[in-house]
Amino acid sequence: MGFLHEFLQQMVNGLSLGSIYALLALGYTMVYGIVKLINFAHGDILMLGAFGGFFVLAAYGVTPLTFVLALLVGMIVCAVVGIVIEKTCYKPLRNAPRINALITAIGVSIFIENGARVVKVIGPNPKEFPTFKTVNFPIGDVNISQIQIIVFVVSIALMFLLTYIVNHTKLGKAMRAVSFDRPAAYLMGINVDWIISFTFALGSALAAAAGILFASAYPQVEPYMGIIPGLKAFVAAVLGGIGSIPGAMLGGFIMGIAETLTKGFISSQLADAIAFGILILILVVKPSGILGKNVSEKV
Amino acid sequence: MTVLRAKDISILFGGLKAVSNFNMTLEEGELLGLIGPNGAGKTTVFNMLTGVYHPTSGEIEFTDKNGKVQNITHMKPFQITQMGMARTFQNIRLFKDLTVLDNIRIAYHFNVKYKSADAVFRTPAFFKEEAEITRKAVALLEIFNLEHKQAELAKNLPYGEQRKLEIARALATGPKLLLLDEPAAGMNPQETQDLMKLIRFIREKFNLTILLIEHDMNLVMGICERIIVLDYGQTIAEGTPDQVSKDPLVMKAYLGEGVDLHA
Amino acid sequence: MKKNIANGLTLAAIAVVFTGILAALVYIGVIDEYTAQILTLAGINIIVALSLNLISGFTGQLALGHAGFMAVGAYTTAVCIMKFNFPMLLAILTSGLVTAVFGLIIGFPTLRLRGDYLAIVTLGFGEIIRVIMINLEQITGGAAGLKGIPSFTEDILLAPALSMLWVFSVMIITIILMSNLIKSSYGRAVLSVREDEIAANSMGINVFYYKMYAFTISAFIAGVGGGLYAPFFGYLNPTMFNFLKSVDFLVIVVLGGMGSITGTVIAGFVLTYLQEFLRFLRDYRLVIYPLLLIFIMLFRPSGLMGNREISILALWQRLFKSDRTQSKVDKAGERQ
Amino acid sequence: MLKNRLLLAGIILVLVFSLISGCNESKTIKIGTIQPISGQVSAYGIQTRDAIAMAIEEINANGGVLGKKLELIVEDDEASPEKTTNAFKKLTAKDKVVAIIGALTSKCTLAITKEAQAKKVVLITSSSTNDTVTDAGEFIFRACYNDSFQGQVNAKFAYETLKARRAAILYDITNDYSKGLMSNFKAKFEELGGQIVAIESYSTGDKDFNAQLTKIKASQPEVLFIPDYYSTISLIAKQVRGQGMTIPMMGGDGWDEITNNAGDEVIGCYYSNHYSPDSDDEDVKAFVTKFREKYNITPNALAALGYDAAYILADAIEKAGSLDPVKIQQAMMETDKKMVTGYIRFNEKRNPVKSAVMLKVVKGADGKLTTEYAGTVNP
Repeated sequence: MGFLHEFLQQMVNGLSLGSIYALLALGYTMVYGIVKLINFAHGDILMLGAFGGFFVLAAYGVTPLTFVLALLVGMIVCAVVGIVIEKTCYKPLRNAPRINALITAIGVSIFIENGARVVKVIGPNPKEFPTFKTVNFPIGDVNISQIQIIVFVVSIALMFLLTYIVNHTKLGKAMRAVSFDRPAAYLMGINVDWIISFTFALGSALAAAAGILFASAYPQVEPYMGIIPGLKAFVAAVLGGIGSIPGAMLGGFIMGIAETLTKGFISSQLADAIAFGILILILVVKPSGILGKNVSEKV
Repeated sequence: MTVLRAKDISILFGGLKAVSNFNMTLEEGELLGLIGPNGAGKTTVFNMLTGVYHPTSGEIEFTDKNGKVQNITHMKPFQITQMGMARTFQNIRLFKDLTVLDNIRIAYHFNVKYKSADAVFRTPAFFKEEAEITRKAVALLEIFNLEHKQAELAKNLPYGEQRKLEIARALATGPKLLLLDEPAAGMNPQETQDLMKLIRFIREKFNLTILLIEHDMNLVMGICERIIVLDYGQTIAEGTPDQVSKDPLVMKAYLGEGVDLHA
Repeated sequence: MKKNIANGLTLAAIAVVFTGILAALVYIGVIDEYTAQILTLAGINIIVALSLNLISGFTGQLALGHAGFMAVGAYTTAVCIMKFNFPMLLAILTSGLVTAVFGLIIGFPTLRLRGDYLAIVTLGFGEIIRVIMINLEQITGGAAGLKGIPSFTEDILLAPALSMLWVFSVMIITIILMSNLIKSSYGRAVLSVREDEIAANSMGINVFYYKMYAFTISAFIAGVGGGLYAPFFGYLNPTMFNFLKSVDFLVIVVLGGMGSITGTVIAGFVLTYLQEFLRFLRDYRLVIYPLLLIFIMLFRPSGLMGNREISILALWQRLFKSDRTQSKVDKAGERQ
Repeated sequence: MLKNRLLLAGIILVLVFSLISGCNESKTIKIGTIQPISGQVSAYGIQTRDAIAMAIEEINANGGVLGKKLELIVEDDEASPEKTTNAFKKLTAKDKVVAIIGALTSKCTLAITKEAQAKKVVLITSSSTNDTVTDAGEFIFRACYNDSFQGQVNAKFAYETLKARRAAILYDITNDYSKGLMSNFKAKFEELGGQIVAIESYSTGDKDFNAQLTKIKASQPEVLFIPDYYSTISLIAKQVRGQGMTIPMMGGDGWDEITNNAGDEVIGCYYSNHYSPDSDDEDVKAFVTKFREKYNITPNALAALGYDAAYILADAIEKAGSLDPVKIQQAMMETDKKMVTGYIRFNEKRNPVKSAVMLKVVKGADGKLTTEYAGTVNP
């Protein structure tokens, strides 16, 4: 297998991984766009979503229908969790110093992880995630598994759906308004609290979907599974321009591809370091990200 | 002598021109008012003058404490302050969780001579200069009648005193030019009267040039010698209070037709 | 002024006597080795937590990688002693300096931006440092860890007392120097950055510079803490400095009160002791910490102490000078 | 005011008392054990502790040691070296134990060996396989074989039994256990004349191995050595098969329990282990039956090792005839006994000299995965 084949293979792996990062990055970007908070717990929502899917698939077996059901259940459960977190932990701190909200977000994140560990049904030990039996579609020497295709297709579909919601519905318009200028949106009669909750719900639902896709591709679920994807998705969001939805998608794919290429051609050890290297580089060169706008604080 | 000169400054916010081709000169000792309806771009002008925003085009020149003309268009706020321009904010920005005294003392920091090591090891140089800073800060507080509250947290002061403290803090940086952003906002007529007296007093005492943004017409008309009127990011009138208040464009922009600004 | 210096000297004297007595008690066995171990560990935790408090509590910039700084300090000390035969004090100071350089490198790109990025970048740094330590096998022993680091003394009977003496001395020096710094114009500059960056800027404070200033000092202190950690434990492993360790420090700072040195000291002792004491809770303990963080932020964001301090001097005066009769009554009460 | 001061005084008094509270002569022989009862590897720690407790119970039921009952004091170290050190200090300074069984992971054990040696505390670890664990001195023992032996066993098995000549390795670079096995496998396999065609690594917690596997596949190995724990193996195995590789995989004792935690992908794979719970050996049968009865779970290899460690220690104390650590140490060196995990004698480095079992993963009659004996490799 020559260099080109290996490169193409790694690109395929990267696209599949990147689409998951992109889904997750969307949640970061939307929440940041609307409440200017890094939701550290976002990666853990991915974990909860994956477990939601796990219980459905473990109970009803793996068929295309149950898979869709798992996606729906995971997304709904996480949407609710997202709203609960927002209402109980973040809303009271909306006017507090930012560092307080950040610390709370860290607390929520660790609470979800360790809470999952001590809850009997989840527990500390990794569980095997029921998934489709791998079927390979070789194209030349490049192997594409049907799981990679499912991951890619479902992610793209969800991204289209989100783009539609944000750009072409009344709710989306309201979201953009709140993100642009919260007090003004409030004065225009938009129920700001409701829109913020909705944003959390939407972001969390996408995280749940990302979790189930992630678990299908890497069929194992455990309480800490969300940390690393969460961090990388955050980097993706910053890379694309935090607050920008197309930016998050682009950033996600770049991160996925960068990671697999690093693993494939440089060193697997550097994969995480590369992620943060990219973050630092982008912060130095263009802090607003690839597609982000320069926004200065109101004085 | 010209203290401040803004030449054709404009700024874009996401394609929207918030201020366009704004020109202004400010002579030493002058008290200039900048007025205009909400959203006219007054605070944006302030922010450009003080380095919080940088204009998309145009230049700003400032004659610093040493009489040197500096191009401050792309300088940072702290550099501009150190040259002798101080400001207050429309929505008070005090160091809320620090004491009244510390709020003032912070303003003396950029002139501090002793080094971190003097502070850490408590050398005589430290004690000497700290005592000096405290003495100056208390003296300044006395002017504003706040010396008896020096140990209170800034956030616990009543609103009017917070306004005063912010002005005191700006003065502590030792400016030659003071920019006041709506200092009378939220004050009752009596407090506004007192504020007018105070502004006149500090202007004399500290030999200041003052640029003032204000909504309260009584205040503007009462103490400003010259007024610039902004609307939609452009200057629509300039002149003495009398001239400006009779300008039909101003009346139209401000309150619609047929309103007497002296009312 | 003279009074200030005199007060400072009294304070230092009290500290020296206190530390000496404690170490002596450990040496003669009145305080057993296990208790000494926990107290000494608490001392190190307090040093690192103080450094975190400087950047997060006093400067308002959330940093999540102090375990990483500690790791840099710990490995530097170990290498300095083992490879280059540095004397202990020089090794520990070197590790502080090396860590400060790391602080500069990380701070420079991130501190110009809003505070949130520092949190993520320091978190990433903490993780990357671990990867680096694992890969630098020649120097760090890799994943198997670095063993056989010389202790403060090779005399097994003297070791606990001497470790405690070292750690407590450094802790007390850190407390004194740090509070001196905070209560100076430089400290006020740092505080103004926390309070309101824009206002600080308009007061002539170079906000970026003072963030870097605080962050670098913070890294230095954390490095010194790590530098004490290496000879104290005698064994280093990259996994000892994971994210959860950074969170431990954050919990100490938040519980004690962001911006309170006394609070950090109290919380440091309490939480280090509790970690041992709460072991019966097993994994449930892991849930208590984050809950503590959330509840403090929601209901008492100022922590135990807020940004107030207990001054030993003031306490001393209140107890023994201002109302002598009262304190006599109290002492009588104590004896019963 | 007064109330505050009284409170303060009270706190000080309590602290002082808690500091000077001493200990008194006990009628039991105290044995300490340091295990990760909580944290990442708590599943192993709990089974080991249970097995040790079971052994101690049996010994006490049979009259104890030196006419006294053994008392087991368990400390949790959360698999953190820092906590291990604290626990060690507590056991030696506060509880004044005679000897210590532990810790479980190598990094934790390594954190205390130097001090155990200096203080002359007999320390036996049931499962720390890192080669250097016993380097600290004559007071440090272990009940398991070490990484280099296990790596060699796998290499020998791959070369001689599987007749493989091209081997690839995928290992966790952040884990000393995985690394130790990797380097020893490589050395032995090359010494035997085989060729290592690819060595790839990952970090603990990684989920995506496709990039590494793509490279491994390209090197066309005949066998893939993956020295890690079962939870990671099940994940890697899926991706190995997903990439269309059908070669057998093999690994060390970390694979223990793989049959309960992986899918059909691991059928036909091999791993070395300390014992097989399905063995016909009488000792093994008795141990497994009793453990199942007591704790309602099949004991894993670490449990068996913990059980053996407790017996090795108790026998040595009995033989020493005193609680003098030097005498116990000497008695330990004379251990020569058939136990659950094999026949145990210590070599000069206080490592047990025993053989390793190679197990093959197969599909059982009930459709579940199980293991079958695939051979014994002697040291």
